[in-house]
Amino acid sequence: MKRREFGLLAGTAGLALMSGAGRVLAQDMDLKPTSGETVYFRGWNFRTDVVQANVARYNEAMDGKVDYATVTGDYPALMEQNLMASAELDMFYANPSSACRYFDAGWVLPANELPAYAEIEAELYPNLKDAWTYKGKLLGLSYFASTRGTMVVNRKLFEEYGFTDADLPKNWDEVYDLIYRMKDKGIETPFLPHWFGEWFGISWGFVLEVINRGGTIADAETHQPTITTDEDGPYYKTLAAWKKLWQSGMIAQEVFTFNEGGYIDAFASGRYVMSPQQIYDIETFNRPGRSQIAGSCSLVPMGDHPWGIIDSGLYVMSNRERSEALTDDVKKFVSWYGFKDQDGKIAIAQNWMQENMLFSGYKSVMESPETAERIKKAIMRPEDYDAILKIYQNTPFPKGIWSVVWSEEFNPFLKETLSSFLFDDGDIVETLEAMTAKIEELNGKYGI
Amino acid sequence: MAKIDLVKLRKTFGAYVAVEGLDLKINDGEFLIMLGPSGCGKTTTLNMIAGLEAASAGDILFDNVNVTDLPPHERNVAMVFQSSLLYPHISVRRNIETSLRHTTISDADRKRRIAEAAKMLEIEPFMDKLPGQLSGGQRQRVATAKAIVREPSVFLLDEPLSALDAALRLSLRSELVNLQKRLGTTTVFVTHDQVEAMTMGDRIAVMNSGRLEQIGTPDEIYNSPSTVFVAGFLGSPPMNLLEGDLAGGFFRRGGLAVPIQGPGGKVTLGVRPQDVTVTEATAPGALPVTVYAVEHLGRESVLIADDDRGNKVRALVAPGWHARVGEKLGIMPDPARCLLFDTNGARIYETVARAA
Amino acid sequence: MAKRSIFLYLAIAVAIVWSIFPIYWFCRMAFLTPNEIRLFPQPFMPQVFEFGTFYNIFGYDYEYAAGYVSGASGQSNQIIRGVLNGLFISSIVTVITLLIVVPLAYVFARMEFRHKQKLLFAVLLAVALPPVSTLIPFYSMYVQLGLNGTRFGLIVVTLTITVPFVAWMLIGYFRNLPPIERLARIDGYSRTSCLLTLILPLAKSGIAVAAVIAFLFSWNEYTYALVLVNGTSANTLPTAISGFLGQYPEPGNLAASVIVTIIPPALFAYFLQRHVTEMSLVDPVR
Amino acid sequence: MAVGSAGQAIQASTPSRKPRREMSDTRFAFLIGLPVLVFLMLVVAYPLGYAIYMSLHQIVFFGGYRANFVGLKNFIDVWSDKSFINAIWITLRFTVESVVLTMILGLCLASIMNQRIRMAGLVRTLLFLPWCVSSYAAGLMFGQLVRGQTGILTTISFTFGGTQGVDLMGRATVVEVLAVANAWLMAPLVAFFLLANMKTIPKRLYDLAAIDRLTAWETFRYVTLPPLQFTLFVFASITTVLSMKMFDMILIMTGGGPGTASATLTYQIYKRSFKDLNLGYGAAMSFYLLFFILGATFLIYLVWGRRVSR
Repeated sequence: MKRREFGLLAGTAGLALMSGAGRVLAQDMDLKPTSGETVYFRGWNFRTDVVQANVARYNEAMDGKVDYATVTGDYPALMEQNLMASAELDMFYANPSSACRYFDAGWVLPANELPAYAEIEAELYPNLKDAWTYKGKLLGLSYFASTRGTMVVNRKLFEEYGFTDADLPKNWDEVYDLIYRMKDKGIETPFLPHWFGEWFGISWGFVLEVINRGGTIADAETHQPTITTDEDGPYYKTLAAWKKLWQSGMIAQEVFTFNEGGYIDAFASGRYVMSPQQIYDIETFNRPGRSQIAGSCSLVPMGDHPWGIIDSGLYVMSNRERSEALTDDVKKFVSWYGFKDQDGKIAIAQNWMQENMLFSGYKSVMESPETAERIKKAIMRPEDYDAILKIYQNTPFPKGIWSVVWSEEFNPFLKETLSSFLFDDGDIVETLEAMTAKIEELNGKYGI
Repeated sequence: MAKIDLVKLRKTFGAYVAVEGLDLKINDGEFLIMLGPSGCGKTTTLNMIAGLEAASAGDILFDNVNVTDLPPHERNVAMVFQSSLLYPHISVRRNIETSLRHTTISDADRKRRIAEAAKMLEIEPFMDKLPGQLSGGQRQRVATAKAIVREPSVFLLDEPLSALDAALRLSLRSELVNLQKRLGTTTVFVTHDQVEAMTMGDRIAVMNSGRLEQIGTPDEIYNSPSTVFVAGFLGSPPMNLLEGDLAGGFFRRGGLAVPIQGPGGKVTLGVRPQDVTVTEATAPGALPVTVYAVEHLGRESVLIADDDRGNKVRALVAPGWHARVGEKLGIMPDPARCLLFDTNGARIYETVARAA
Repeated sequence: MAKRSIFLYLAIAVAIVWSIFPIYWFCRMAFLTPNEIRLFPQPFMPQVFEFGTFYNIFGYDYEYAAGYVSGASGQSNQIIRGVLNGLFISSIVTVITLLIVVPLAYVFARMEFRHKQKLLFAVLLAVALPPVSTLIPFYSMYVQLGLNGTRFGLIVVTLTITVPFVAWMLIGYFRNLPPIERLARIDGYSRTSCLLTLILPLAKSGIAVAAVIAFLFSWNEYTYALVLVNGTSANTLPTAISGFLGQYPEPGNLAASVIVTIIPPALFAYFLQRHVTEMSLVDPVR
Repeated sequence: MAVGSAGQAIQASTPSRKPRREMSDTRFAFLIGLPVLVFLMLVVAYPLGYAIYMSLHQIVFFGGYRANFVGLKNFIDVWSDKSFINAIWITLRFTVESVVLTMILGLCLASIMNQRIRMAGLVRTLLFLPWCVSSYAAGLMFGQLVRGQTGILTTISFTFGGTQGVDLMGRATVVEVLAVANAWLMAPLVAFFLLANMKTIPKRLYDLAAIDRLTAWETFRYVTLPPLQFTLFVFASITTVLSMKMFDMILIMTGGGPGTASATLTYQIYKRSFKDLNLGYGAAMSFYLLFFILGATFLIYLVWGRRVSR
């Protein structure tokens, strides 16, 4: 059977189950497109089979004309090109930091414009709503909200070398202590750092560690730099720890050329004991037949501080020139896809939870019994369920550098600066001062 | 059949003058050889006759009709190219057929002509082969068949034998002459090989540096060269050319004294190897030389010797003749057979040989 | 003699391993189970040879003998579209390239005319132009003309790569053909009919090689496609394939689709290898 | 028809002639070549002109599109950019290694294919196979092959009792890995042209070499190599150009990394133009790259090509 048909059937079946008796006919009419024109939906590459099935379901159920395709490569850069060129683009994936930039360029139609805005606002967790709001506008609807930098543990190797829960670190300082202890016990590669080659690799690795250690990098409101060169400060300590780790020689240089797939697969190979990963990838690591550590991947519970930062994706509406009828259709599709379908269910978000354990910004998805069941299925130990929820609910968002127009310019700078800091044995204070200078330069450029 | 007139023909490539002021009459049915070293303009002239190259100035007339501006195929010429060029990707038969593309003869005629040509040149066994599968001699025959099948008014051959080995060249030479005499087609044959020129041509046109040096029968060209270039270019072994002074009834060069009357001054004396005698080194009036080598040709032998200025001097000697390398000898030209050329290379005709 | 042939066969073996091992090591993943792909170190060989990933990339589920089902890939639409677009675009590019380049190369190789050297230099300049430099200009030009995301647009851009390169190559080839034009003129061929009825059949090896080179360039073009047609209905196979690289890696499907990209050129290569030995750039020594 | 009596003809022989009824070379050449060249010029000249325009401006997208004329500032600024200087060295290293390796490999492969062997067609097809692989796929393949996580060396090392991954994706070796991959990709094409060339070397020269008791190396050096000079020169130029232009393989395989260890000029241009959206600066860099490419080919011509081209 063709997978597309299969997905369609499964989707329809699931829909029938979920819809039950609470079917509201009026809403059904509301979400049907009227213009007859095509709505263009573009996204990065993640489980395109699921996305395709979702879109097919919309087109089938709502008689829609949604064209979906992926944009591969350097996603933010390519997207910016497309937006600049007013390419055919109605709804697309974006990280909040990119979305801010697009918003300032005038390419974004904020979610406040949606008829269901009030309802959406009420559904969102406050910390996420805050992360996704820029200049008083909600930039888009929740695709996923996750914690990047959750410290995952390969229990198989961990226990094989005689470590127990008592050894689990409570903060980043203890992480490094543990790494060297593991190395001393004979584990060749105890740790896989968040240093891979994507645009969200090493730079985000730095941001998440600094934020976890209590830093902010830039002020959340004024965006002025807050980096200190104090030796006990989060910035200095992070770079000092990195330098020591790099010079210990236990990190292979290949890590810098991994894409995210390589980064995930490297940990799934069971070679490493600990690594900061995307929270939902614990499902990937524990999936039998797809991972060498299936059934033995656990996570480090929240200790003195949360692990990681919010990594989220939004469904953003573009502001390109199009007919009013089409704009209405776009709003309907965004609403259906990013929030509730014709049956009043947040079906797509729930589907992502079932498929890949993508967390959502919506309370009713995260707190549903299906979700609890799904998460419990993907974890190794029952206590991990609480650990996951606790980490997720406490994850910070680096608003100072991500809710600002220059975010996507600062990020490549950070990536380059950090890798040359390691490779060229850079001076810690100088490196931090360069970051401060860059933020000041960018603030100057945009008059902030 | 045609007679060809070249009138003040000139060809330049940019600043380079390939052919300069060429006047030449080629008689109907004649086998004319154009002889000269490479770069002398002989192939360019042939190409102009064929129409492959446009003349920069001057005219070409076939039977008094000006064809200077006609494209090649309207001149009714046939040409055999260097290395017997054929279309490499089509069969021998089709190669020959292409010669008849622009004729209006009937199919039967066409077939007959091809069959005749094939028979005449004995190429029937490989009519359906590709040129690449043939030997050099076979290809040459095919190229010739391709040329004659058109029954052209002029036959043009551009060094067709140069890529073949010596034995094959010898037999094809006579074949070509025989064929030309049977067909009676006016033929222009370009070569740099003087033996080919001597043996094949009714007349030979010797060219040098884009100019015509001399035209005449092989006998005239050989025995009465009009320039020192022609004298030196023809003949094997080549003519001995000795520079010296003509004064007081004698040509003198070192010890050599040849009794010849003529206008005084610096001249070049030319004498063929068969017209000298070998004497003692001390013989009065002889050119003193040192033996360098003796080549035995069977019917005769050639003595090659160095004179006191380092020139090679050749003399024909009897087949049994012997000399040691390094031996000192004298060379005495036959005054009656000597030719004199002035410093410009032109022949001095007003000479009288005296008895020694 | 025996020693020499042992040495020779050893050299052949080394050369073959060198040539195909990188391909093997990657494409092997198409036959590894998802679990084996995540092994460290990687296994030398797959345990079973089943073609599940090939079903997956073209949109079909596949049940392995071991009992598990690998689902159809979500990229399948783009892969199928990529194959069709790729074949379409590459064929058109090949035909147009030949139509343009064969006469051009012929003229440059075998005729003398004024400004020839300057024009040749212009062709050389076009060869030297790095795609990465013209990417932005093309992009903005295409946006203005509405050509981005169209197959026509990609065809035009690809021609700017294939035409100069193939021309450069064919000029050298045509130079070495025997000078049959003179013969043809005696036989009364016009220049055009000489080119069409004599030179083209004579040069068929060179033209075949040129066609394959043009096809390969177009089939494998990635940089322009990434920027101009990625994510649109005109996407080609390379951009569709890079979809397997992203955040949710599918190395098995990636390897399977790389195999798909190699098949058409490999078939060409097989038919081509006998022609390519005639592609000498220098005159044969007689 | 230009027919007349001899007398008339002689009068007519003036330098200015009637046009010949056959088309001249020049006219035929222009008839065929001109439309093509016009197309090429348009499609190449527009982007080139646009790139020149960009390189002289600072282009801003935010707050509406603006292009501020800055003269040669971009061209001057790149020289104080460390990443540009670094990229020049990396490009040079990558190009020289690629070209030398490609030539050596091409000669080796061609020499092997030139032997009388069984199943020659199959062998040739197999040896030709790398050329069918696109540069992005080659990037994928070599990335997979040399990375410690997935590579063959790790597998071999573990087979012989090793416990550590063998990773060549490090800063010390990454350029060499890229050059090897590039040479792997280009060598078959070079090999086939060399093979075509070798087939034209008369066999009697090898007989002569055998009579003179030359060693295999001497035979190669004095009999095989000299006639290949021209082909080698042409392909040294072509591979130089292709190597300096190489982009997608590097993007896919290393993304310029680790750090900036494999950030060639093409990669820097892509990064400047596409990631930093500094279009003017990127355009200025790309002109330097174009000059380097032309300069390198001209240099090869000067030191080598002049001697061997006819």
